[in-house]
Amino acid sequence: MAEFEPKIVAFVCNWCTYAGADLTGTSRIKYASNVRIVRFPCTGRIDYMLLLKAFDEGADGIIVSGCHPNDCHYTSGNFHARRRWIMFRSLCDFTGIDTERIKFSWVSAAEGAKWADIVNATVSSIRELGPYTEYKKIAKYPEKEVTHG
Amino acid sequence: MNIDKRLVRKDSLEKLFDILKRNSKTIYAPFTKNGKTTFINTESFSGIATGYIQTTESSKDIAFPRAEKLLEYSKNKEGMTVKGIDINDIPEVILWGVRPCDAAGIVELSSIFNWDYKDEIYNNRLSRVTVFGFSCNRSDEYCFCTSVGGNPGNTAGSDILFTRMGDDGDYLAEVLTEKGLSVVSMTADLFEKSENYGKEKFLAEVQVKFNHEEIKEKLDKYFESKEWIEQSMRCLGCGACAYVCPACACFDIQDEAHGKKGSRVRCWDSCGFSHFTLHTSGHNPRDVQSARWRQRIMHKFSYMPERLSVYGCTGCGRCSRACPVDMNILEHLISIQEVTV
Amino acid sequence: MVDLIKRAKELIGTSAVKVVIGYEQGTGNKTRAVFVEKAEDADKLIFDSRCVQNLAAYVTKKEVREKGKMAIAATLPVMRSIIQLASEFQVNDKNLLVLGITPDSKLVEFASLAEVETFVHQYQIEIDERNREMLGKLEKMTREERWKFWIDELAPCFKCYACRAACPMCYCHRCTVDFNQPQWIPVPSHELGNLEWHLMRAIHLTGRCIDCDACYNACPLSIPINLLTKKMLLDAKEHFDGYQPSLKGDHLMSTYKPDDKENFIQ
Amino acid sequence: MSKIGVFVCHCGENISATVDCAKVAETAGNYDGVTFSVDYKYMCSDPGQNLIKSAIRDKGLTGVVVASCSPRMHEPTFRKACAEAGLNPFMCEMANLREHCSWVHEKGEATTEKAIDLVRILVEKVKYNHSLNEIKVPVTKTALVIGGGIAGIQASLDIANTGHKVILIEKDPSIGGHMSQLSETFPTLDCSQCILTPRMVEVAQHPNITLYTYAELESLEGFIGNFKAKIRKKSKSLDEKLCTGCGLCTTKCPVKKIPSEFNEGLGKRTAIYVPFPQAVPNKPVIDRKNCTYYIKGKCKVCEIVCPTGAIRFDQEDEIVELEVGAIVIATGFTVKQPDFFPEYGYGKYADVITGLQFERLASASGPTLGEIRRPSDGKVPEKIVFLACAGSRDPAKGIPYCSKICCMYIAKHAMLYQHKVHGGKSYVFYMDIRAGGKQYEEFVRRAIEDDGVNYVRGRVSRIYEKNGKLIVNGVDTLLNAMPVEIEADMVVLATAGVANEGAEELAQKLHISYDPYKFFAEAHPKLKPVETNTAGIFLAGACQAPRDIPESVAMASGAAVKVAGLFSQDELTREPIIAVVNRQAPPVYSSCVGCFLCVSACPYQAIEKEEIKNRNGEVVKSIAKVNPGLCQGCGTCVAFCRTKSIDIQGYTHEQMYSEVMALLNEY
Repeated sequence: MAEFEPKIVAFVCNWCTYAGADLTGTSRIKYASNVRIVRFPCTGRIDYMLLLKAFDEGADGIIVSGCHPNDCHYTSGNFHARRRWIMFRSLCDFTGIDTERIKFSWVSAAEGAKWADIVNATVSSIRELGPYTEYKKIAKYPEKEVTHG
Repeated sequence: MNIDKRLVRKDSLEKLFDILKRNSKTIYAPFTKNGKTTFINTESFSGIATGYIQTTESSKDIAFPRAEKLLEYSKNKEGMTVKGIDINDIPEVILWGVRPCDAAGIVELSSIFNWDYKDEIYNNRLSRVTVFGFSCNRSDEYCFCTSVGGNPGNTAGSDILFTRMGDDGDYLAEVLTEKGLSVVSMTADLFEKSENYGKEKFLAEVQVKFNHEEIKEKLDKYFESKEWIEQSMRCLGCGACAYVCPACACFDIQDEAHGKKGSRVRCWDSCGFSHFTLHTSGHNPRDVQSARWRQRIMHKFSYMPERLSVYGCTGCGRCSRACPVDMNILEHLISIQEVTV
Repeated sequence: MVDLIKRAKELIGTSAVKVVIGYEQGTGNKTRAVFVEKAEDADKLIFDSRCVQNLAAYVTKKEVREKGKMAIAATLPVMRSIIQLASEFQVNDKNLLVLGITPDSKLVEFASLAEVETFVHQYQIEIDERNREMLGKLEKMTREERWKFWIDELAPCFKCYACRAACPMCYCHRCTVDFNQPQWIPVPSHELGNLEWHLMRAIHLTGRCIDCDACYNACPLSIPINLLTKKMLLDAKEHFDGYQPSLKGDHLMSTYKPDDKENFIQ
Repeated sequence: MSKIGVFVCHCGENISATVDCAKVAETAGNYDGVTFSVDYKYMCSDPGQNLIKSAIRDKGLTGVVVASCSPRMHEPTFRKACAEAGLNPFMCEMANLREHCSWVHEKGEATTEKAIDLVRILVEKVKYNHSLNEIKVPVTKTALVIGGGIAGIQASLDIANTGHKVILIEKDPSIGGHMSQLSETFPTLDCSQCILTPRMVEVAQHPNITLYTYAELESLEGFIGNFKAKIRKKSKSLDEKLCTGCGLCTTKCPVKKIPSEFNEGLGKRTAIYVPFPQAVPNKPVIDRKNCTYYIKGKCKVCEIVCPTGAIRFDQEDEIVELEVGAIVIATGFTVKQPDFFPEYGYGKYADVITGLQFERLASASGPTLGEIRRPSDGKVPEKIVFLACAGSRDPAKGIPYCSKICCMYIAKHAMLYQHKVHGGKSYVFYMDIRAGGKQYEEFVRRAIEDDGVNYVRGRVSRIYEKNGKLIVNGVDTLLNAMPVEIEADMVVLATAGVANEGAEELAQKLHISYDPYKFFAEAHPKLKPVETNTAGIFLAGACQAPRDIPESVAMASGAAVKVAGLFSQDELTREPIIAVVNRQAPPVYSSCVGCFLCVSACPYQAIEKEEIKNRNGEVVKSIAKVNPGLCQGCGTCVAFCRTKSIDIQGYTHEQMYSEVMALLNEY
């Protein structure tokens, strides 16, 4: 049977990582095609609920990436984001959500190569982990009959 | 049908359980875990609770699940294909160890779900449930079944009602419905023919605390009373009372869309929630807790008897036990009875 | 609580306050909230070890606020909640007077919320032994075990929102779960809906929850959801400077330090 | 029901080489709400854009998705095209098929699949796009310049010369700043005051410039184009209209022994004084801390001698309220002062001085009229030692950064010394020589090669006095750390350049951020060096980091251009990608509960409290309100809001949610 192709969603900020990914393109660096980028103005805008939604809808992995500390286009959006990530990630781990499947990174507009590396690394690690069946199981709609007991 | 009374030896219950299992019935029975007794889908007889006064939650979940899919849809070029629930997907269930006040709730629920519109899914589910009632030989300060026309040996809603004769005695089984009979026919030798036992002396004592007729009378003139504000001041407006209540039937409909596929889910709701009556405009006809509390009482003791000629309360006392802030319905009903309008 | 009754009578008598929020004897062996508006009713007021409900949940309630200036019999957790609420502009010296009840059951009246803050800051928020053990047990589990633990624990939740209603910090008129454009959190109480509801709640209480256990005590099904907020409390200590409600408004999650430490961002 | 058009670009071969563009267009065409889809060789070309325009007109499209290159490249192009066809430009989204897909993946199904997904994401997003209009903010075409040093002067003149009003405030009695204290300037050795003074006079006389000396910023409110500034004009105890600046008072004032700030304490001044002869304005102020009248309640000599009766002992501070549209901060810097260098005996030995003090000694207008004489006994030093990096590049001293200007002015000082003291010996202890700049390296070489200054690469550990000499203990690292001891007559410390006292408070008044050393922070280290993160507030000169004159002037002109650009329009338009707090009909008004956590989260202080009042004027609710002038659209507040009451236009909850949905589900 065909190799498992992970579905990976990337939430990135417009000014650093999105631009970095553009640079990967202009530098013609090849990387795995499993990732789909969703563009945000700033990592500060990335609502953690969206990460959960991604898992709900069947994502096997998630990349969250923005400007390096001190480089935020809005001066501190990424600092706020970092605080939230620290707490959210810990809570996820505490409830048994697989934080191995959420890759956080800083990728600047100049780090086209780094973006490619991050994507490839994430894809291969998620390949190893396999499909995120645990979360899919509880989110499996509409196939599943919903009753208590 | 006329009630058929049988004797079931105390050690026959387990046999009964096993036979039913062998006939691939799903059995929900009460189990007690850190202080709370709840109905659990069980494979084994051992551990089924017996000494409990009341389960924390009512058993309505079986016929009226907290969250149940009503239909699935998927969009396509032609438009939309909709798939309803296949009754054969619904398991044949035995509800084991239901208290009479809980079983009575089924009667009240059914009257709501068959009032103006016959709720097919509810009726289908219920048609596949056989209720084994177990009479109460104990009660607590929250019980008031006798004040709302019930009693610890009430047969309403049960298909078979078991009453234990003495603390370690055998069981009197009153076979009340066709569903009940079919169980008996399946396990005939366990249901011995027997002379007519009187069960009353084995039942718990529950005093009548108020007169529901009188309450209804009062309520009709009582809409504007300050008492509602007094009573509801400490109410936090959560849905605990409604969700443990065997007779509460309010629900919400949610569409869960996933691209071109999706499903429509019915889930419990409560008139105690501040958003329950919130209009899109922002206007909220019941914008204070007192109005919502009044609705709860009115609905159960005035509107339902009026429209459905059943009360919306079986006196099980669950709401009072569950309430985080001691909103004791019995206390409040008594004070209503005492108020002079 | 003789002096509490005495003080309540004075406050209402001189109409310095319109309502005193305290505890009264409830049904059975329960105690419950009481709202004293007439001096003679002050005799209902009691205080003993059974009085654990967090009364601060009432000071943001429309019905109570409309009565006018409130006084509240406040245990340490209640006082903490009030400071957090004040830092979120929900209460102030104009609409609330705090009748503090010290951990050794003495009555202290505070002239201002600033004084309450000073009092509260004498005590660190400590997680009790039983829960510490529980948290430790969970930490030791494998991730898969923790997942199973929570899915099973949360399965019975039927979303009555008693946890939310009993929580002083859950005063929002429109909770995220009530927000339906889009419907962030599934309304039905299936596994997903339950998990995401409680995750969201824990996150929203991070840096705000003062660990009073009101949510757990209110839960009719005794689901240990307070473990989630307790964990966040420990993390606040581990990763930042810990959490202590403060009028300064330097909220844990809406502020940051450029040198916040983490070990997972590549 | 939305009518969306999907336009798939081949970008010549750039996309079509690896992506099956036709298939992308065809698949997209089948999605709900997509009424038109097409692929074309070059969407950005005129025919390509016309394709879009005509589709908008003919098919009445309500939304457009252009699947081509990065939006960072062509978003403006296609938005403009949409606008020209009568579709709101913000109803146009771009799917990045080139940089994020065709260029980074091999040809194949997976790549085309990804392209299709990327398009679908934007199709679902654009369904929730709203027509947005650019935000118009009125502009008050008056600039406030804070600080009258060379940067402030340059900025003021440049702005004023574009025809706009400028208000220049200076905390000291005269403008001129540090530059007016300097003797000569590197690398040309032309006289500082000779080039500065004309500029100072120009400021004073410029019809567009209002000058407030002895004045400081009290408070600032408002936002870009619409600031309200309160200025405190400290009392000069003088009626400036009457004063002719004859200077009689200053000669007659009995209090004559006050160390002169202008001369860095090397000279003396009177209590009523003009800081220096070329001061602008050239009118005195009374230093109340030292004036006998203010201390003892009698004297008034100045009042008696004043021919025009201009003295006003009872004069009070005056608060002036100004409406300005932009602000240039040019408050400069200062140098580390005594006691910071105990090991060098600074403050202990009169003849250990700072570079700035040396400037005064070397200046023709200085206390020694330009002769290099040491403070202690006025003797001409035969041996002089200059210490570079006194404090700078010294983490132990809390100043890890390089003060940048010292290498150059030390070379200049040594040079001046050699020119003025023939046969004198000068030594420079340095870590590295940083002479990056036009003619800078040559200048330093001249000092070493032509003027024979001895450069010793090494640090000085200690300076102490021994029979009238200053013993300088150092090492020469170029002679493998051989100890060096010099018996000097005078030592000059190139003390670190640091932020002004009170820089922090000023930054807080202005709502701008500052770095760990209290220098003001630029909006972007490379691309926005003169902007701050508060729109409409700009930086010039050494308040941002130590800067030399040409850099300060360049920055000032840069800031001036930013201001002029801002003033070139009556209203400024901003992208409407900003946060908004929802509003609803009464009795709800808004789902915001007014916890104001967003206020502490906002990097721009763009969120205010709005009090909603009923008919009787009672406050019924207090909610958050986003100031569109200040909001930069980062959305940090959005992710915070528990009630989801704040949303950010262009990246709304519904838009982002639908993107995620679209990405992971079949449509």
